[in-house]
Amino acid sequence: MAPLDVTSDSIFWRVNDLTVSYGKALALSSVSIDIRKTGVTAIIGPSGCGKSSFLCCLNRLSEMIPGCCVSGRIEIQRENILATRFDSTSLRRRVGLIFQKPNPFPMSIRRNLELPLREHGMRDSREVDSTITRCLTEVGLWSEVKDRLDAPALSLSGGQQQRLCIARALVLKPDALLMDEPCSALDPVSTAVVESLIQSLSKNYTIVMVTHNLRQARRLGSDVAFFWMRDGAGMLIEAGSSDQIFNSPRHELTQRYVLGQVA
Amino acid sequence: MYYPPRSKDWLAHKLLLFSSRSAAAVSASVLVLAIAVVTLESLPAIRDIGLWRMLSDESWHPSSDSFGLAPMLLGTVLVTVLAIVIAAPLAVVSAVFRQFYAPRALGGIYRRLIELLAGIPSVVFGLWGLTVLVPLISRIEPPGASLLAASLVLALMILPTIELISATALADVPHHHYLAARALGLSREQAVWKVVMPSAVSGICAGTILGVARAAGETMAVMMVAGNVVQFPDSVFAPVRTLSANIALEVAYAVDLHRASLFASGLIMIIMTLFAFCCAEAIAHSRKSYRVGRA
Amino acid sequence: MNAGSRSFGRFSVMGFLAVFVLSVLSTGVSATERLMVTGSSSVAPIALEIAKRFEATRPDVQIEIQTGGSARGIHDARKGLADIGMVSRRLEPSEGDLTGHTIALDAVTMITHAKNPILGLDRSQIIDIYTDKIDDWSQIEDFKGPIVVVNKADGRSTLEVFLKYTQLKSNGIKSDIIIGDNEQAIKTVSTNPLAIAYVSVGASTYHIENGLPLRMVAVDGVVPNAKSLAEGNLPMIRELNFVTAGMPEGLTAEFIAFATSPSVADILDAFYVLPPAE
Amino acid sequence: MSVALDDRPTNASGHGRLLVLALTWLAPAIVAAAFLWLIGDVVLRGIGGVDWNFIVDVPRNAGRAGGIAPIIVSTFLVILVCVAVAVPLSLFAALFLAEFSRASVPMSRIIRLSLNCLAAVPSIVFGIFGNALFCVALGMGYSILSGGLTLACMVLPILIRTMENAIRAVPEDYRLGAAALGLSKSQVIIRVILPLSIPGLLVGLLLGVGRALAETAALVFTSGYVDRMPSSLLDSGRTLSIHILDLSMNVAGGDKNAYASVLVLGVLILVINSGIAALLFFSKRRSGLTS
Repeated sequence: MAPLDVTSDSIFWRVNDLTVSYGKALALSSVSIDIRKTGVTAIIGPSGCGKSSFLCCLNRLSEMIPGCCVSGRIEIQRENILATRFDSTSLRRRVGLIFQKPNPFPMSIRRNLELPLREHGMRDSREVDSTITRCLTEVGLWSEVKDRLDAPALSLSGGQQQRLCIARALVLKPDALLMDEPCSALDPVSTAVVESLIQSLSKNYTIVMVTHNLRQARRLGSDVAFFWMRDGAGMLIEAGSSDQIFNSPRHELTQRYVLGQVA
Repeated sequence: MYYPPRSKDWLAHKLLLFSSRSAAAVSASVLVLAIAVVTLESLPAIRDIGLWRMLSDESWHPSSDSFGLAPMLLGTVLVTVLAIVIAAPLAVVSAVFRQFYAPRALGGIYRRLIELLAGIPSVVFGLWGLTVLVPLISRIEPPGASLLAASLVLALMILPTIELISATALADVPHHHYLAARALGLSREQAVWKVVMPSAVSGICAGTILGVARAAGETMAVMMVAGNVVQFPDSVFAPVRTLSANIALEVAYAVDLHRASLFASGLIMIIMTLFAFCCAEAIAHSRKSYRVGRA
Repeated sequence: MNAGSRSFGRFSVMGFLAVFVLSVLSTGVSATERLMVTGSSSVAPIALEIAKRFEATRPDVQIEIQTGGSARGIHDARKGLADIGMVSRRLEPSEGDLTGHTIALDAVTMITHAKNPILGLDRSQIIDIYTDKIDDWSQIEDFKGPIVVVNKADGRSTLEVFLKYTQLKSNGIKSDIIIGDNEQAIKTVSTNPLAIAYVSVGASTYHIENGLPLRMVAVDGVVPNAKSLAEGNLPMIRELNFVTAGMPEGLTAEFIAFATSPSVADILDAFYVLPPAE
Repeated sequence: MSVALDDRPTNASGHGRLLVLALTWLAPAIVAAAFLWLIGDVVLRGIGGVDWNFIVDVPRNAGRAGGIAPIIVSTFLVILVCVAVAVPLSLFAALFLAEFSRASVPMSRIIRLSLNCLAAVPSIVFGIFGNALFCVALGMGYSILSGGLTLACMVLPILIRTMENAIRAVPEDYRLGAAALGLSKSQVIIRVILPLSIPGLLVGLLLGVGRALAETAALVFTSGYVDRMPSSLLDSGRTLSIHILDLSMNVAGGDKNAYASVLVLGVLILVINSGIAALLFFSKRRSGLTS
């Protein structure tokens, strides 16, 4: 609807007329948006407005959801990632996804990070170890777990688990990270830790984050996209820089939403 | 860090898909194979004797060209019905007891006991029936090996199945139905039998039908205690032979037409159990729609 | 190494397959020759003893004995499922494709529980008992209780011998318990004082000597014992045969020759059966 | 008003209620008594016959004396054959049903229906089927191989059902999480789903083995009666259940060893059942940690 005012080579995703439906139910209708490289694009909007569906399309995880049907175009470097011949697994290697609920595998901490590396063909053990160390350091978990890498990942606290999941996505050196309400299952202290982590990651990675928390969107987001639901189907109302959306929204709905006047 | 795409991965996927597809196909075709083999083996009997004679012949004397399965069909039905009549009420009341009456510890112990029994091999029931039950019944009315002995042994065997399924069906009825009934001032008995039971009855029926199928198909335990005389029994103390016992007793030495007619009775058993299975399915489905309809 | 080829599933498959193939191979590799003998449960115990002795002289041979009744013996020998069929009756004209080798003569007699005071029965009494005209022991002797008639399943050769003797039809018999093997008849009678059954003299003598509470009843006044058996006075006599499809060859012929030779005479004695008349 | 209240609960109860209450306690008492009688009998009659010698000796005098060593070996071999055939087949079939097809697809509905029907077929029918197919048509004779294959056909439905449930029980989170890391479908299955469902798969395996251990009717006419130590899979072998059947039906004076064999079989089944309980307990505890 309202493309961001940027030149094309600074754009990571170029989404055009994206429509998502589950069976006969329309979940997202005709979304067009450009998402800039680096920085955090925060997606806000009420529950059920298709934010998570949108996120899942960006790394084509949508195809794993039974009954989910996607149409439209999403381009990365001028290539349509929704095309059937596009290799979705290599796409997901470049675009990590962090879930709302931390979901480390019920294995050891080390194994959680090792699994994607080994499966993607890294064979040298020293390289694996150094990558693990680097990524754990990057998410600030290294000092907390370096003595118990073989402990079960599920023995970590919620915030630690979520940071482990972020580390697990980072070991593959992705270009972008998708985050689906990454802090909503965490307590305030862990939330603060993860938020500052996101902030530091946003310097090097393109991050798209769904959030219900407007203050979080304002704090972290460089760009903000506002989704709304009309007639049961989600749609994009307005997108722009964080400053613009929060301070001078063009759309009346946006204004009322950021002021907390509609639930 | 982009790793090169790997063609091996595609191969692994194809391999996995192929092997799981073919495994599924093979597993599904076992039923077809079993029916085909049994039908093929029984063809001579169907052709030369015919199904009608198998039902109408007076008795079973393969060596004198008499192939009547009717006494054994009746035997199977009688043994099964009697076993269900004995087992089902005991099992259902036991399930009610466990769900609504038993103190926690006692209920737990009782459940363990029932689960233990569900795992006892049928030949053990047969052995016990033969060495304990049959001599006891023989003291009342010889020969002991009888319709009654077979039904009692079968009742013991299927009781755990019905009990466990009934208890699950009772536990599936939302507890607030029970509480609401008690809040209306109904007694525990009224709440259980008038409010909870109607919702659980289809589950209990499904369990009972499973029990029927198991009882009708059970072979060894029945063969050991039923006496195996081919006749229409005139009392519960009379010996009977069931279809399955007939097969077990004679298939080892039967040849030619005799063997084929035993396979034909096996075919009849398959048809009977598939019919029972379809009934159970239908009941289970009706229960589902009932639930959904009310939700 | 790729993930797929290290699959957990296929790993176990390979393990199992290895065990499997090894076991099957071991059959082929092992040098033992085996002989399959199936059929009559009356012949089986005798054949088992003969086989043990034969195996002792020929360690490279294994003889498998399976019971299943005479009809099974005929069938398996004819279809090649067994090398030798055991048949406890004379071969019938319709079985001319088979060659019979009589290994012994056996008598069938009536047995009761040892507590039962009946000592003898004649043919008409036996017929009456088996047709329910006599249904209580008190009608014959001072012993109360309904008679439990033990009969064999249709098609068993011991039943055929019994039918021939009584001239009854299989469908004319009114029984209370139907059993399969001889051993089951013995077990049933030994645990039920009211029961009566017909089994071979050899098997019952063996079990009586081993302390089972059984009694062989005199039939038509002839007491079943070694003497009456040897004199051929017992009314229900039958042949115990090994049958083969055509003339036996190789190991089969060797075993049959051994089984019909004097070196097994003591085994026949032990089972109370007679060597075949020359 | 007070009349209405009075004549409802009190009149309806009284003697009738007491009767219902009494029956409710009586029925389980009868059931428990019958079963304790049975179990007591088995233990009391069998315990005297079981000692070390009974386990390691060969049966003598048709099983009246001696032990059951070859019978235990045959039992394990029959189960080994059954497991070797049924487990890989069920594992892949379960994978197909859980991962490669949707429940609504005709193919998977047909497979499910066919398996459910198969589960309802009486075991004696499997016995004659196995006899006709494996022993006669395929020429394996009465052998451990025939018996094991027949059993494999019989336990297939229960194995597939439990294994499918085990695979489905792996939370969707892990499946999506692994896919989000760019793992291909086969990698997700092999690296994440199968390892995580191992306890459930083992439960299925043990259920199948338990069923196989208890089986008699399907084996009498396929694996045969021979009580010698088997030297290959093509030998006939007598399993524990058949041994019990034979001792109780055909061997006068065999009851004591029949009961002793029941005890051995009972111990094996108990071990398997506690294995199942332990696995369920541990996997429940683990999933408890996850949530």
